[in-house]
Amino acid sequence: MIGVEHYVVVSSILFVLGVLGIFLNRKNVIVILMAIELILLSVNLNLVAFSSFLGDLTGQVFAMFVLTVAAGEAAIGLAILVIYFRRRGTIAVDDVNRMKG
Amino acid sequence: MDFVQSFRLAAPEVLFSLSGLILLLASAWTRSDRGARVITWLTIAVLVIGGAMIAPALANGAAGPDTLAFSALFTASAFAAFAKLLIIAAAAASLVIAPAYFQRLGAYRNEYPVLVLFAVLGMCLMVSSTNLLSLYIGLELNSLAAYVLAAFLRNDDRSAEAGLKYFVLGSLASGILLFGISLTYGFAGTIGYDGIAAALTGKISTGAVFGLVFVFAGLAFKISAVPFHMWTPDVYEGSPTPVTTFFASAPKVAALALTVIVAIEAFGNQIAAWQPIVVFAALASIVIGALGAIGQTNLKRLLAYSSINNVGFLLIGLAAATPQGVAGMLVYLAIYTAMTIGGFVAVLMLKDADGNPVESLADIAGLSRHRKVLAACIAMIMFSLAGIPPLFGFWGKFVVFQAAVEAGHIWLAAIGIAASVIGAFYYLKVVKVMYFDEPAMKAVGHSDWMHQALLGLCAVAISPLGYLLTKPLGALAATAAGALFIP
Amino acid sequence: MADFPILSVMMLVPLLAAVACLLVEAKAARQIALVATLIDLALGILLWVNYDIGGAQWQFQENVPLFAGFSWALGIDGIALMLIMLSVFLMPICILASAAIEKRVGEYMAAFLLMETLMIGVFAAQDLFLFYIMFEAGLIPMYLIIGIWGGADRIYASYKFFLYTLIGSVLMLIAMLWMVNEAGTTDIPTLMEYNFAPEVQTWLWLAFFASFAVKMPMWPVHTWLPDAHVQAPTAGSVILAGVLLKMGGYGFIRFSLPMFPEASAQFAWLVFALSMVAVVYTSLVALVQNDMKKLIAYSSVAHMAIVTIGLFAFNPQGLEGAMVVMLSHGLVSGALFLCVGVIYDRLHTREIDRYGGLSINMPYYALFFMLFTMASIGLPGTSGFVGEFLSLAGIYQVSSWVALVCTTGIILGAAYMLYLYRRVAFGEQKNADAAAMPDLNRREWFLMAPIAAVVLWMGVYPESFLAPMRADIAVLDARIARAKPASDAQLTAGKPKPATATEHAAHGEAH
Amino acid sequence: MIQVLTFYLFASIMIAAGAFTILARNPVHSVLWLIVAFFNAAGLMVLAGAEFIAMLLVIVYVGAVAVLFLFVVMMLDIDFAELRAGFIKNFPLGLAVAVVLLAEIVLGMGAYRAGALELGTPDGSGAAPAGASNIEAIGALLYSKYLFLFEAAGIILLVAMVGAIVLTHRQRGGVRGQNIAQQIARRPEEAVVNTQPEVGKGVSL
Amino acid sequence: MDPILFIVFLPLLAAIVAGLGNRMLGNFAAKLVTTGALFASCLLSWPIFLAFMGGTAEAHVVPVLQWVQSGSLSFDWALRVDTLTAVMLVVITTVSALVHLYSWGYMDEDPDQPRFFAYLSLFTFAMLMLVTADNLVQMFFGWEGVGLASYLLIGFWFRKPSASAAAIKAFVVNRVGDLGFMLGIFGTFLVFNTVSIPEILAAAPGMEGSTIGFLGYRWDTMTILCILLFIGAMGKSAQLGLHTWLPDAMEGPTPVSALIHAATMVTAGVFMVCRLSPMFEASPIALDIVTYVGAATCFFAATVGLTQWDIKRVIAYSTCSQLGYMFFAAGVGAYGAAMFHLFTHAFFKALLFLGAGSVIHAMHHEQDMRYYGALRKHIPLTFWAMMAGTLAITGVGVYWLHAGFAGFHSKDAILEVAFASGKESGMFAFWVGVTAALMTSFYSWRLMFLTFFGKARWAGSEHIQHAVHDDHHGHDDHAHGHAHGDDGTAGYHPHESPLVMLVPLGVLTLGAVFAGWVFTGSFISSADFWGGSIFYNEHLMHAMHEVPLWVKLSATAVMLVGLFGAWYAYIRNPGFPAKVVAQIDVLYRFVYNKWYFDELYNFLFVRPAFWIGDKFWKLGDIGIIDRFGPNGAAWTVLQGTRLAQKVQSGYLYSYALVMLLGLTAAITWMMVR
Repeated sequence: MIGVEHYVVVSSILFVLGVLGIFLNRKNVIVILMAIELILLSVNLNLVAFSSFLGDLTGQVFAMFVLTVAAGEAAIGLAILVIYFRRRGTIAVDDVNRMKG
Repeated sequence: MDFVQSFRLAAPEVLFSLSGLILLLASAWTRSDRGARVITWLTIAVLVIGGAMIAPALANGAAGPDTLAFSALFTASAFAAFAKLLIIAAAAASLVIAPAYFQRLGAYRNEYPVLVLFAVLGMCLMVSSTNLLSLYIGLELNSLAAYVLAAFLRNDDRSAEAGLKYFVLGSLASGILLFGISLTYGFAGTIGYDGIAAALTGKISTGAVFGLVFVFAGLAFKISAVPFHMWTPDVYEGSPTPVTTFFASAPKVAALALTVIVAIEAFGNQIAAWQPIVVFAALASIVIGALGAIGQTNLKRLLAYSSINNVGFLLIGLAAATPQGVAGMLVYLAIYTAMTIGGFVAVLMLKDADGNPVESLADIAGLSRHRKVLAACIAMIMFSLAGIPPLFGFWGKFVVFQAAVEAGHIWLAAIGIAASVIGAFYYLKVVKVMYFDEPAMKAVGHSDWMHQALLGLCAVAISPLGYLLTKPLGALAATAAGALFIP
Repeated sequence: MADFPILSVMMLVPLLAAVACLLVEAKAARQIALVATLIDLALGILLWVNYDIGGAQWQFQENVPLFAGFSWALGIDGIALMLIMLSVFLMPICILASAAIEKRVGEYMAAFLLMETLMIGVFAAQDLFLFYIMFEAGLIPMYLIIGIWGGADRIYASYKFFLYTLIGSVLMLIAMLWMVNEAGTTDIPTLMEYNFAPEVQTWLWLAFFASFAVKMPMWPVHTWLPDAHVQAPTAGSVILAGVLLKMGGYGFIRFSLPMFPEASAQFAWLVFALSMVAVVYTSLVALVQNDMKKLIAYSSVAHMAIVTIGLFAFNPQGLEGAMVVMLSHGLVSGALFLCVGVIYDRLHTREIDRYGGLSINMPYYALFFMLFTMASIGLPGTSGFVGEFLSLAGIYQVSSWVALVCTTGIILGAAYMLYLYRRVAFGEQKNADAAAMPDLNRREWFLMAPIAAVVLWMGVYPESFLAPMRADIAVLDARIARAKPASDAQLTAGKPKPATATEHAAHGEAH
Repeated sequence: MIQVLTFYLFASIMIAAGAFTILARNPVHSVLWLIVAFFNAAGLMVLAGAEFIAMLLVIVYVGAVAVLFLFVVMMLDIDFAELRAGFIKNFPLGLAVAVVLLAEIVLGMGAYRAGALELGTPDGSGAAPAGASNIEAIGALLYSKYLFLFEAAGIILLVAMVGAIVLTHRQRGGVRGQNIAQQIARRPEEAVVNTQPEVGKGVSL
Repeated sequence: MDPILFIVFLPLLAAIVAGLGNRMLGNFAAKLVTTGALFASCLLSWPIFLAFMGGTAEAHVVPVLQWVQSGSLSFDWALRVDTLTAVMLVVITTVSALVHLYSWGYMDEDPDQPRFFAYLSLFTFAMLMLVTADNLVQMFFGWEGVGLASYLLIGFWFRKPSASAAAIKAFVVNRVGDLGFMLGIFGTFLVFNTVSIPEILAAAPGMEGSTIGFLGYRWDTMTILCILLFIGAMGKSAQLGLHTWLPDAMEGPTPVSALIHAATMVTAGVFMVCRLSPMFEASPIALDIVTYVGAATCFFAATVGLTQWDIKRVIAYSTCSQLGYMFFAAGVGAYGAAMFHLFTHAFFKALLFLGAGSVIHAMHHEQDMRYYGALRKHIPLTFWAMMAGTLAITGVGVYWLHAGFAGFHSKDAILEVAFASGKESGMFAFWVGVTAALMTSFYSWRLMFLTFFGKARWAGSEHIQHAVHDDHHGHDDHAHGHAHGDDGTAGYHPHESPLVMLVPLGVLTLGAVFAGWVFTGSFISSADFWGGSIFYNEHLMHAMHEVPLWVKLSATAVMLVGLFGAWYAYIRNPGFPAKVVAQIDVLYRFVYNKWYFDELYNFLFVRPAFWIGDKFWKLGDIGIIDRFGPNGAAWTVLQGTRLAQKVQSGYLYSYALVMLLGLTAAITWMMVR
């Protein structure tokens, strides 16, 4: 049978992939935004799995909220990306480096 | 569940959301600078009214089940009230200084105060949260508004970059927090703080521990504690100064209060598990904050590191994990808010002859020669941040260290306070530049009375006169902390 | 008199004057500062006159609870009285000595007046944290004084001064927090009678030591002092050497000894070792200095070492001697810095070799300089001798080695001070500009003469200064008696002796 | 058995798609891989009995978010050829840390062993009423217990919307709106002016 | 009011008036005030002395002012008057008054006269405080006070580098002795719980045999205390080892040398040993040490005196040598003899110095005897005064008549008592003393012959040349005839000194001639005279009269040998010394260079002190403490800053990586804890 362990492992892998996507990437920022979506997906998977195995719907409700917020977040993120691109004409991660030190 | 009762308890939040909506509508029909000012002041008025509505809860020391509203998703406890009052004060202050700044750049928009108001609403939800879901919603409401505010000067390179960095890293932090929440939910079976506290007692499963770690990591980002602080200098530098003022004060208060709530209420039975994390974060923040600040030449960036440094001291209060510790932390928070707002207002007041902002340390050389009062205020703020008596900043450090010592963490206190000397180095540097160096005569522009009044208010608060506040402040903080520690 | 809050008033007068100085232009600021310090001096004299020798241990007490178990508690005993007198006595002189300051006079005067408030506060505080606040707050005005009105290398010096002393005192703060937590009170007199467990005393003592040793300063944490002195303006040096260093000694006598007697005894060897090194080391270093202020600064370190050994001798001679050394050093080194200042104002250099033969064109200056030089090397009849003699007499009863090594200070001290004097005042007039300098003017007479008078007074009739402290020293001596270290003398009787001699021998053993 | 097979199928495809999302050189491909991952995740959720969330995932993410991504990718008109490939210089360190993290999560919790996880015991407040479908149960919970937060979530979306508009909405310079009233009120005598310009003076319009 | 108050404080008052009045007062007034005060003191002192001599006075203490009271340590300003004090009073006030007067002439051309007279009076005050001390601390006050005055007076001509160097040397070397003195006082207080001299002396005998720890070793109590105190005496009285300052002190004006470095201050050590004689009596070892040190000094200084060319230095070494006599006299227990020699020595040595001063004055500040000669005719009065002094110091007298010059009585008594003591140290001292007496005679007569006899050798002197060729300088009347250029006079005509200088010479001549004869009975063989103010060894005094005749004659015999030797070497056969010197070149140079003490100390102490000081400063303070302390901390912090800034690279991925690292670290910590 598929236990909750399976879900946790899968979502953990997805989580780490998402994290990797954020910091292994130097090509463009959009991929980073997608990596964030992956992380949120892993969280949702976790929540749903736990909810299911606990027999408690709170997790699924939570997942719904996460989905909602994620949508809003994506909108804002992309908006910021757009204005950034307008100013700088690039979205390469390597170029997001005006401030440091 | 009495809905009326719930609305009564959450009246300030309801007020904020309704007035937010109304002001948003109003702003759609006003386009002039004058209109923007009106909306700003209306927002401030709303905040003040909200504050007035919150104050009684603090004065009464509200605590316990009576403060719960909306299916126990919300609490109007004294602790929340204390944090909210600070948040509101900080937000109002940052709004006061905003119009002048943005309008000079022609970038002010009616949505700005509304976004701040929604951010405040989010923070109120955070500090009133009773479970992980309301925590998340509040946090995200605040964060989303914050991302927008950071990038508000959309025609400015630095502002856009600040927004981008803040957004990406903030989202990552949210992801980490959420992952922790999901684990906690799974292993505790519930998302309510009291339920989690009841479930996680004694020896707990590794999964729950990981949940705890992830949750704290997510929160550490919000309070910009080391090693989750990396965004802070860049975002503080890049954001428009009024926004930075806001970031450094209100959300910090909210996040710290939230961290305290989570640590004490949800994981109150696992102090041994999170204490090392907090201790490490505290000491690392003190040291890294100080080290980072020393190399800075930009005042905003310097203040950003200073805020990291201060967070370290604040966390010492939490590390004590006692009512005294939390009370001390609240006192420090209040003082810190005054200092940091004062600091950024002072930065805002530094302008060259054309009214362009002056942010570089080199440009304020010899400031004390031509802007005596301003320089004196900055010097006071710096000494206060360094925790040198008789300035009030000392008192904040004093109470958290006192709490740490009382709780038996003498080594934590000793190391922390010794590391504060490193911090003194860069605060002194600012004073040195202003007082000892030959005048650069850059920051010659004058600022309006609003800034001056605000800076004056902050300066008076952190001056030795501030000690007059210690008694009421201490009493209120103790009340607030007491509300949190109800078994 | 009983209800008049004289200590608070003494603190308030300079504070208000400081604010006033910030608001007015230079000339008025000078006058305000002078008047305020003179008022404080008058109040100080009033304080002394009204001090009831042999009366209550703590007098002129004020206590207004403020918050969090923390109160505006002031009160003095004889020890504090003397140090307050030193402060208020030196302040008008400092103000007068600042005639050469031309930039930012108002701020300068305000900084000094603030210093005065804080100095009085340090010595009068009866609340542990009030003491700490005053103790620490003094850093700010001094930092500004060095940094703004200092010499060429003032930035480094001011930083060093500030951070060095800060790191010492923050450790003390932790210890204070622990003590208050343990004893449940912030009241200094109560804490002075509180018995901490010996094992915790060790740590508390070390924490306090960190602060006071830096402030004193003791070897090897003394290096901030020469820099600070050299760079500070004349009056800054005077107040630094005159009063600020005394805070360290005051700390030992007020905190370390009565609060942690066992730990004090336990660490006496450490203090002795550092002091012995300091006497020899810094004296030799002073010998090779080319900068007058640096030389005097190094001599201060050596003198302060005499204070520390006196304090840790655990007997009345040592304690009283240490106090008198502190008072005397406050006057004498202050006066020596004034002497440097007088010629610095004329020639703008502190380099010894630029002077020479000043006895020819500045005979009265040379006379005062000689007097203070002699007082500095402890010539009997001057204040320097009484303290040094008592301190060393005290320490001899504990350890002859320490006494021997520290007494070499009188040789080395004579060597470097007279060498300095020789190069400045004796010899041919090498430089035309130095030879053209006029003798003391009237203002400078007002700086020098009062100090000279007090130096001689203290040397000839120290009873005036010892009497107010006697009872307090006795109390302290009784308090620390239980931890008193054994003498290395261990007098053993010879063959049977006449009765009178036996009695003396018994006394000898008891001391 | 089919369930197990299905799980592994969905799971492996999802993980692979996730990996390709972050590894793809072309952002358009990334978005497409992301969509694949979402579909498979929805499948996993269905397997776990959360069909409403699964559907929501498909509708919201695939239907809205992913398309938004695609839209932005296209809109930004990025020269993909110029995007540098490759990874950051401390790639090995990052990878190692990530692997360690994963190993710790999995091994630490003992999640590799079936039945190793001891989940908590829910308080029952979120239990599905007997007989109610998944969507019904969630709806009941959402509109009663979590109504407050549901409203708050609405505000989040509002903020997101306002924020996105504030940031990206531009009042294009030079674009003039039509003023009908003015057009109608225009009279010929105002529109046409006869002038007699002096030599070298020109006319003012 | 007790006259002692006037005796002591009049000079102080005068010093203050003259010193502070300085230029306002003018030269004459300053001189008058100080000299007047001293004569008044002197006139008040003699009655006291005579009263004690006559047995009509009682020892008493005049309290002045409370000084210090700290715990059981208590001492006051008080003036003690007893026989010992009275002896010192007359010596000090008389010599001082005469020197004041003499200085009117000697210092006539100096622009800084008020200062000089103020210093002289100040010195006298300090010396009087020393001898009237009732407790050790007041004695130390006087001790240091005379040190200060000596420093000021040696450095009076402060423009001369050598003078200011000598002044510092005098002060610092004295301080070495003072270190011992101070430790002695501390030890005394520790043992007796008092610093009052009478109480200590009363208790001292009871301490015999007791032991005390000092520097980690056990010592006999009284021995260690006495040794420590004696180190003080060695410093002030220029005993071997701490003598190096005394010859250099001749940089001061000659009246100063007469007063301080011959008659009074340098004898303070002897006075102290005598004052504390009951203490020293309690420790045979300490007494032996005093004897040996005294004898060694006596011998050493005499050898050096043989070779010096500077007239004042010869007399200075002679002083040093005579102090050795006094010390070994005290060491063998004859304190009366020591005090007597102190008394007579004060007169004849002051006389010699003032005479030398007169010579120097006449020779235009030339001090090198090689450029003297044939002065007998030119300055006859000075010659006769000097002759009296020489006769006194060499101890000319006739045993069978019991008559002779001052030194005859005192020196003979010392040699006899040394022999009579029967102690090993005493015998050593006797033989050394006899040898030294021979040398004393030789160098004293050498001085006389070189200065007053033979041919004029003035031409070689730069000072004389200067005076001759520089008429307008003020010494105008010395140079008349340039024609006499080749007779060695360089045309220079020395003049006898003015009356104010000759009167003191005359008075002192009387002292040198008669002091021994008049007072020998009281000082040496009268226990009543001392009245318990010093330890009086009845037995020893008897034994002294029993010594063999050859012992009694030995001093006279060696005096004659010395006289003959000097006559042969410097009058009869002037080339002889050079030949001898050539024979014993190494030894000569060793002695001529004062046994290389200065070089040794320079090598052992002075240069290392500067070197170590420099190293401590540059290597210790700057190189180690600052480098690894504050600067090192600052450097570390700055490195940390650099690192922190490097990590803060501005790149999103590194920020994320740091977050991930933090997270992983926390997880790892949780797993392994």
